Amino acid sequence: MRMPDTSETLLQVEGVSLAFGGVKALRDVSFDIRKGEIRAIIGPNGAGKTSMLNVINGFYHPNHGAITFKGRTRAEMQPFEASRGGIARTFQNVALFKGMSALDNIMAGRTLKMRRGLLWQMLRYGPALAEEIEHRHRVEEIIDFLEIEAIRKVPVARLPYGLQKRVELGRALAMEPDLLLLDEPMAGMNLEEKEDMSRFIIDVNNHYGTTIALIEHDMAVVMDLSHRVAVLDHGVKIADGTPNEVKKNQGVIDAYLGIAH
Amino acid sequence: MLYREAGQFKTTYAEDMAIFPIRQDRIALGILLGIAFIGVPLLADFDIWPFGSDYLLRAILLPFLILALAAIGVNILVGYCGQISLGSGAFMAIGAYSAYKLGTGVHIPLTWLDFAISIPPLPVLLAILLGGLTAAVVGILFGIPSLRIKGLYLAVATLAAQFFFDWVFLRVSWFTNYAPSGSVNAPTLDFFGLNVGTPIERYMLCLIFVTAFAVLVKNLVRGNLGRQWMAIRDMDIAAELIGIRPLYAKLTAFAVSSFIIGVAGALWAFVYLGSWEPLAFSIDRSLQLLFMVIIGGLGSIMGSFVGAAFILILPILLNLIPTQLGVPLSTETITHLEFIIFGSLICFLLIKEPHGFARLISIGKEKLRLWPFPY
Amino acid sequence: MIALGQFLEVLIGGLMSGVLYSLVALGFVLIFKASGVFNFAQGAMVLLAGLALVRSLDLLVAWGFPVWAAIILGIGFAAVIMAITAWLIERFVIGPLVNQDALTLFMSTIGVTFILEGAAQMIFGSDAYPLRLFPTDAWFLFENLFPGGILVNKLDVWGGFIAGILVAGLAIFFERTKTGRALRAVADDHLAAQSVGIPISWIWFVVWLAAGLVALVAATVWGTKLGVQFSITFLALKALPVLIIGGLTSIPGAIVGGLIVGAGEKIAEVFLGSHIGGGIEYWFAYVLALAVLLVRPQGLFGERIIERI
Amino acid sequence: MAVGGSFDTFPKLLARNAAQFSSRPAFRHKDLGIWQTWTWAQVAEIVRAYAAGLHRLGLQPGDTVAIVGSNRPKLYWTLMAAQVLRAIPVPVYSDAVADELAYVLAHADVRFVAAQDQEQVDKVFSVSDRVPHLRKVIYDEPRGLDDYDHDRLIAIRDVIEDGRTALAANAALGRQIDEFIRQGEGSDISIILYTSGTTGASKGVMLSARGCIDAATDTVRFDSLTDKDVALAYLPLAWVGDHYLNYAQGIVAGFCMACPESGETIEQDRREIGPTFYFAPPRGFEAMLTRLTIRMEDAAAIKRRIFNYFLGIARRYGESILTGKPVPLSGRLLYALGRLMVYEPLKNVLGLSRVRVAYTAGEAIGPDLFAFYRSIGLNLKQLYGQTEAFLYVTCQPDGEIYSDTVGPAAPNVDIRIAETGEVQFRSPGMFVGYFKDQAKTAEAMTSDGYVKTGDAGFFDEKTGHLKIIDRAKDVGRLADGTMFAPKYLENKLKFFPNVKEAVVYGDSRDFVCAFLNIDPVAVANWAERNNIAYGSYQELAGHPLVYDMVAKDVAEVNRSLAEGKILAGAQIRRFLILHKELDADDGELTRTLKVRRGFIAERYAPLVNALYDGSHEADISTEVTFEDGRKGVIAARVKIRDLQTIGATKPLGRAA
Repeated sequence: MRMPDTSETLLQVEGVSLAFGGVKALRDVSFDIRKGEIRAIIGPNGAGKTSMLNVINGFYHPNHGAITFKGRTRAEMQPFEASRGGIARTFQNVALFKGMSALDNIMAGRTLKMRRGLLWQMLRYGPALAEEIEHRHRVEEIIDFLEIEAIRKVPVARLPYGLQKRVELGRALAMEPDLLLLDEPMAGMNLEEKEDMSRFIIDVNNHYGTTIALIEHDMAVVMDLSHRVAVLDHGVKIADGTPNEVKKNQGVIDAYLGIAH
Repeated sequence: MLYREAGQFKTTYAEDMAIFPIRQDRIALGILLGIAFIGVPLLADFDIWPFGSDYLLRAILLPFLILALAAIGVNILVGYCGQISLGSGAFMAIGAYSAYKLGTGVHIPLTWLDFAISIPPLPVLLAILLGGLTAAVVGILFGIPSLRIKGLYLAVATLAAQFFFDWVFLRVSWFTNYAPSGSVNAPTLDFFGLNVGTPIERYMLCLIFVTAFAVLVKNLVRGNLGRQWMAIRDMDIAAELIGIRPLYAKLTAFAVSSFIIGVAGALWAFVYLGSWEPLAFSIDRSLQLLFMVIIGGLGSIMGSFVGAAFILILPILLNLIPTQLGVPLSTETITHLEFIIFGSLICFLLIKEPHGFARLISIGKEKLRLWPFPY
Repeated sequence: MIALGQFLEVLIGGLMSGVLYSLVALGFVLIFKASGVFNFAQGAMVLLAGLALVRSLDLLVAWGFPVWAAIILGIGFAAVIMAITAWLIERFVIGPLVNQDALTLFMSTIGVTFILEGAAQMIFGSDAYPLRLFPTDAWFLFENLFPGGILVNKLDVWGGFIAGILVAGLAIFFERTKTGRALRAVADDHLAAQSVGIPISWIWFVVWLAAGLVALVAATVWGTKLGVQFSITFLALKALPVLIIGGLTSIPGAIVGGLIVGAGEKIAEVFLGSHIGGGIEYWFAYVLALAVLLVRPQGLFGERIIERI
Repeated sequence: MAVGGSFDTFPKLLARNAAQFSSRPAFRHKDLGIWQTWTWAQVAEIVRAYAAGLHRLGLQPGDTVAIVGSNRPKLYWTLMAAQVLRAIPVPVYSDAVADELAYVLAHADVRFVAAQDQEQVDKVFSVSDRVPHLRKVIYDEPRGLDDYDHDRLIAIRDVIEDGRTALAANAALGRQIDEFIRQGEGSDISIILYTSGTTGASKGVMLSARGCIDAATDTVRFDSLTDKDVALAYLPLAWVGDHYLNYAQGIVAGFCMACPESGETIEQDRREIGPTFYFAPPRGFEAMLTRLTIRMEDAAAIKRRIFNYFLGIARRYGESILTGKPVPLSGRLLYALGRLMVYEPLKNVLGLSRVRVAYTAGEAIGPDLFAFYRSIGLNLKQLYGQTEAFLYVTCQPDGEIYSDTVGPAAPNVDIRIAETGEVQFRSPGMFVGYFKDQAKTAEAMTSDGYVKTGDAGFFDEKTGHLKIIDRAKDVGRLADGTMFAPKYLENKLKFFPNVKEAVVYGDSRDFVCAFLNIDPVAVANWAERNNIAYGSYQELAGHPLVYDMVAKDVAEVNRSLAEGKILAGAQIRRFLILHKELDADDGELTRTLKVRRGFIAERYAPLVNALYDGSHEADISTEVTFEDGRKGVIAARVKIRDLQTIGATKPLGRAA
């Protein structure tokens, strides 16, 4: 698979700590995500991976540390500015809009791109209709890309888990993000679904050049997917580097075998 | 069974995104509108039963149309945006009274400046729409809490609106132009010179309002804003993370919803009641509207109509049927029966079919489309 | 001095009637704590209990039972009615809706409200029925301090007294008894509760029963005060703001909230009403609640809500 | 429609359509959620640009262009563009494995390959070392191909764009393209279709432009197809069926070819587009029927009752009404009601409501299956043909439909039956020869220029229609020389629901005998209904009542044989029901579930002997492989049943 074309840093996390009451979810974690790469954050369950994502897109606000995104440093992200700034994400346990069709779910991802105001939408005429159609077209491209034509108009609640994950990915892609956060994209999938998903992730990275940061606890999947891997364990970063480096790292091995604890 | 969809294919997104993509549906709708706009007036004109007597028009169709409109408003807030509201009645009242004030001329004396703000009586149509606008503004104000508080808490916030405005219109006699009885009369309904007086004229007026708003709202809910509302309803966190601003989504929902409810309120007062007092918009009205939406179908425009129809017709049936059977019920018993039936129906639907009659209808339609197959 | 005396009188009166709100609010809290259900029907339950009691009393007395016996039997009868109601609600409404979102549950209780109101009036009649369980005359205190003294309704004192007992009882119930502790478990997480081996349906039945009995108590006091009639449900509705102010999950909250609302609206009525037209108590509680919501959504005694994904 | 002469090539016809049907739809493709549509005028423009682009890439007249992929407008346009340049398109089955692909590409020495998507491109590159002349691979769908090296790879879109700009830039190129079209002759090889090689390596069937067009013209007139018609283009590009029914007829008649969105949406797409001309192989129709029966099983009881009742009505009157035979008024009324209640909705859901003409071919179709579709008012007809004939040899005209014939000779086709019983024909569409294979071409033709079909058949006296009975080489003769067609008999037997498999013997014997397998499901149901107790399949198979029932079926077959005199002599005199099901695991069936007559004869030799030595039962023990792979031996005593043959001349065998 091709390597990222630049070594320019897209997002930098420095010394981030996060605690809920007494529980320390993250302790002084630092790492960076480079433009155009597929970056994996792995670790055993409860290592603080999801918390990390939540910090990055501003759902949690860290107690210490700084986040630099596209050259702007801040103590904490706000969900809205994150999405505005081009950070999209999927969720560990799918967070789709249950009452809506796959198509509408993905269309919803276009919200930020749609300009027409309330009155135009009411009339749904001229510019408003044109805009709706334009975005429908973009969304259809994504549907085609993810090969979910057959379920386009099915309410997502009725879809099997694997497809729901795909729709969710589609919704994230619809935002045309610069940084795509995937929270355990392959959790609970069978082998075939996993292979499909990996293919999509790589294609997204190639085709749209999207920078991807993904979380997995299953190491095998990640290793042949990502350019660089950071390993968290109990809220602490214990390793960071290319898949091969990480594989060899003793700390990682222990963490996964659970010797260290 | 009646559907013949083979060969109905879409070559443009516009066609594909039409409200009624299936030809047979369009035909059915056409017929319905034909009856509503042409059939009914003709029948009424030639005094043909059941339209000969005004009863059907005045006592059933008129309230049906207006309450359906109000229900659409409520549905936007509750059904599409998932924000519970027990204050709809208050917003109908706001619409009604501000339309009344604007229709009869506003006079605010600022004695200490020995100066007074005066607005001459506005044309009825304008008054009604501005009445809706006022309701929208108030709606936004009472929507603001919804940004910090969710679900149940909001219910109380809206209750606050309900009781506060009940009181305002009861006690602040400025709104009633100091009418001693507290009850007020609508200005003459004169639209661009033609006076709307007879039941059939009133019916047509409301029909036009309802149709227009139904279309506009339908456009809204299947557009970007509608998707934002539903996104907030289904999973507000995810919605926020894909760039939907809860502030904007919720407040627009409150505004649009209140506007429509306000207009409905104005129509209710001007066109249906003619003269009214605050009681007309009590919490009972709010609950009634909520029921229409739940029974008819949360998140469905058609549902709003179905719900309104059901809630209006049930009592009539409760009155009619036993009488026909020779065991007439006392009005009291009927009211209580109504209560019980509505209540049970609400519970039943919430358990079995949270999307109300509208869903049942669309399921039936699906069955027809797939006939003779079950799926 | 007169002003102060008047103020004290109003304040005490307010606090006392606040206690009545608290009584209803307690019912809400019970159910909300245990099942996360925001029970709109509490008011209707008060009406039902009240009607059941007053009507059976009348009947029994008419049959020539001695009053004390009639009262005991009547209360027993009303209690049974409430038990049946609780069972029906659990069995046919709340049970099937387990694990539904709060909004659905709430709306279902609105449904229940209508059923109860309809049924109650159909069965027991829909007039206003006077109830005489407690003395309704008043004491005049501190006549030496204030001319005319301060008027205190004995009924209000009774109310306060009963509320006190109830709260104590509930506190013991929640802390000491197995079921009580179970209830708290259920409130925290249904699955956990089931895994502990407590049948959730039983728990909920108990909760609704408890709420029903609280409603009955409330009914005795209110009925005595205003007569048992439909409008009770609206007064009961005031328990909602009371809760918001006190915090949905807190029993003391319910009490304090009630007192604040009671005193607040009386004082507002007396001291503001004169300026902006009477009937402030009609909305005061709600607007106050709205204000509280904006400042402190979880209420005075409620726990903070943390969201997760 | 006056074709031929001036319109003797597809490019010329395309030009004609652009003028004649300019704004009528030529192609539709469900893509990005809607039916993208191209009119004939647009297509002509695109193809012209495409041709220009290919020309600039160095595609020469006579070059071959392979086309690998499923039905996509761009791939059809590749056919057209190649033909414009007088190059020869060579469609290849998209599911061909690398080796098959390699063979065709190499044998056709293709210089260009048009591939649908990444998958096909990968396949082509994987074998490119075996394809010396390969210059460029052009592709339709870009996804996944971004970081391939693009010096041998180019997107069709880009080729067309390039051509378009070039055309705009210099008029000379335009004239050159037009010149190509003008020079095109009817004798040009218009396409090479590789027959999927059942026997040996596949052969490239060369078809001439005029041949294709004349044949298509005839059948277009035969079924009166017009530019108002729509066909769902879902058959494999490389199969003669698609090239004839959709491509050739489409261009000749100017009707619209609609390409489905993807494999799994065909059902949906068929329903949306509602084709008016439809083809599916018998197993296609069978699958459809099975699916709808299964779906109906989940329907509410009342619905099922209505459904079955009206299907009954349809069985009774449907065909007669369709073929215009007299039907009692009551029947007509009930049928009309049935149309409203069941048939029309049914066809609507299946997307067949608008079908005017439907064909099936390729293998024999079960009479019940055939009757079902006709009875619900689908004008389903059979045709017989093969790639060498450019599909049509015979086809059934409206109103003369029989499930067991393939119809009279198609227009301008003459057919003769060789004394060997082989069907031979001459037709307008008949092939020019096998590409680079004179020898095989010679084999396939008779000295007087007829094509040997390799099928044995005869003309049915009653109808004058051709009946195909078997592959010629399988047709045998009884000792007395009467013709005997095992497969024909077996098929006839298998069409009975109770019979699962049948194996018949008789070649160079005195009379015909049959091994039968009962259908466990069907017969078990029957047994249940008639409460017949049985312990095992073996017991059921041996049950006298089962024998009686099956005997009726066999007698039925004999009766039908007796009607035609050619096979009247080959009636079944004796049969037995095997004690076990024939099974591929035991080598009794091929993996494609065809019976292996010879092997079975050896394996069950004692039974065969018993059949012919007149004994009425025989013992057999055979080794079998169980589900779990264990081997075991089952022994049985199998009964043999004699049958009275109709109009039988000779006495029964040498019965002891």
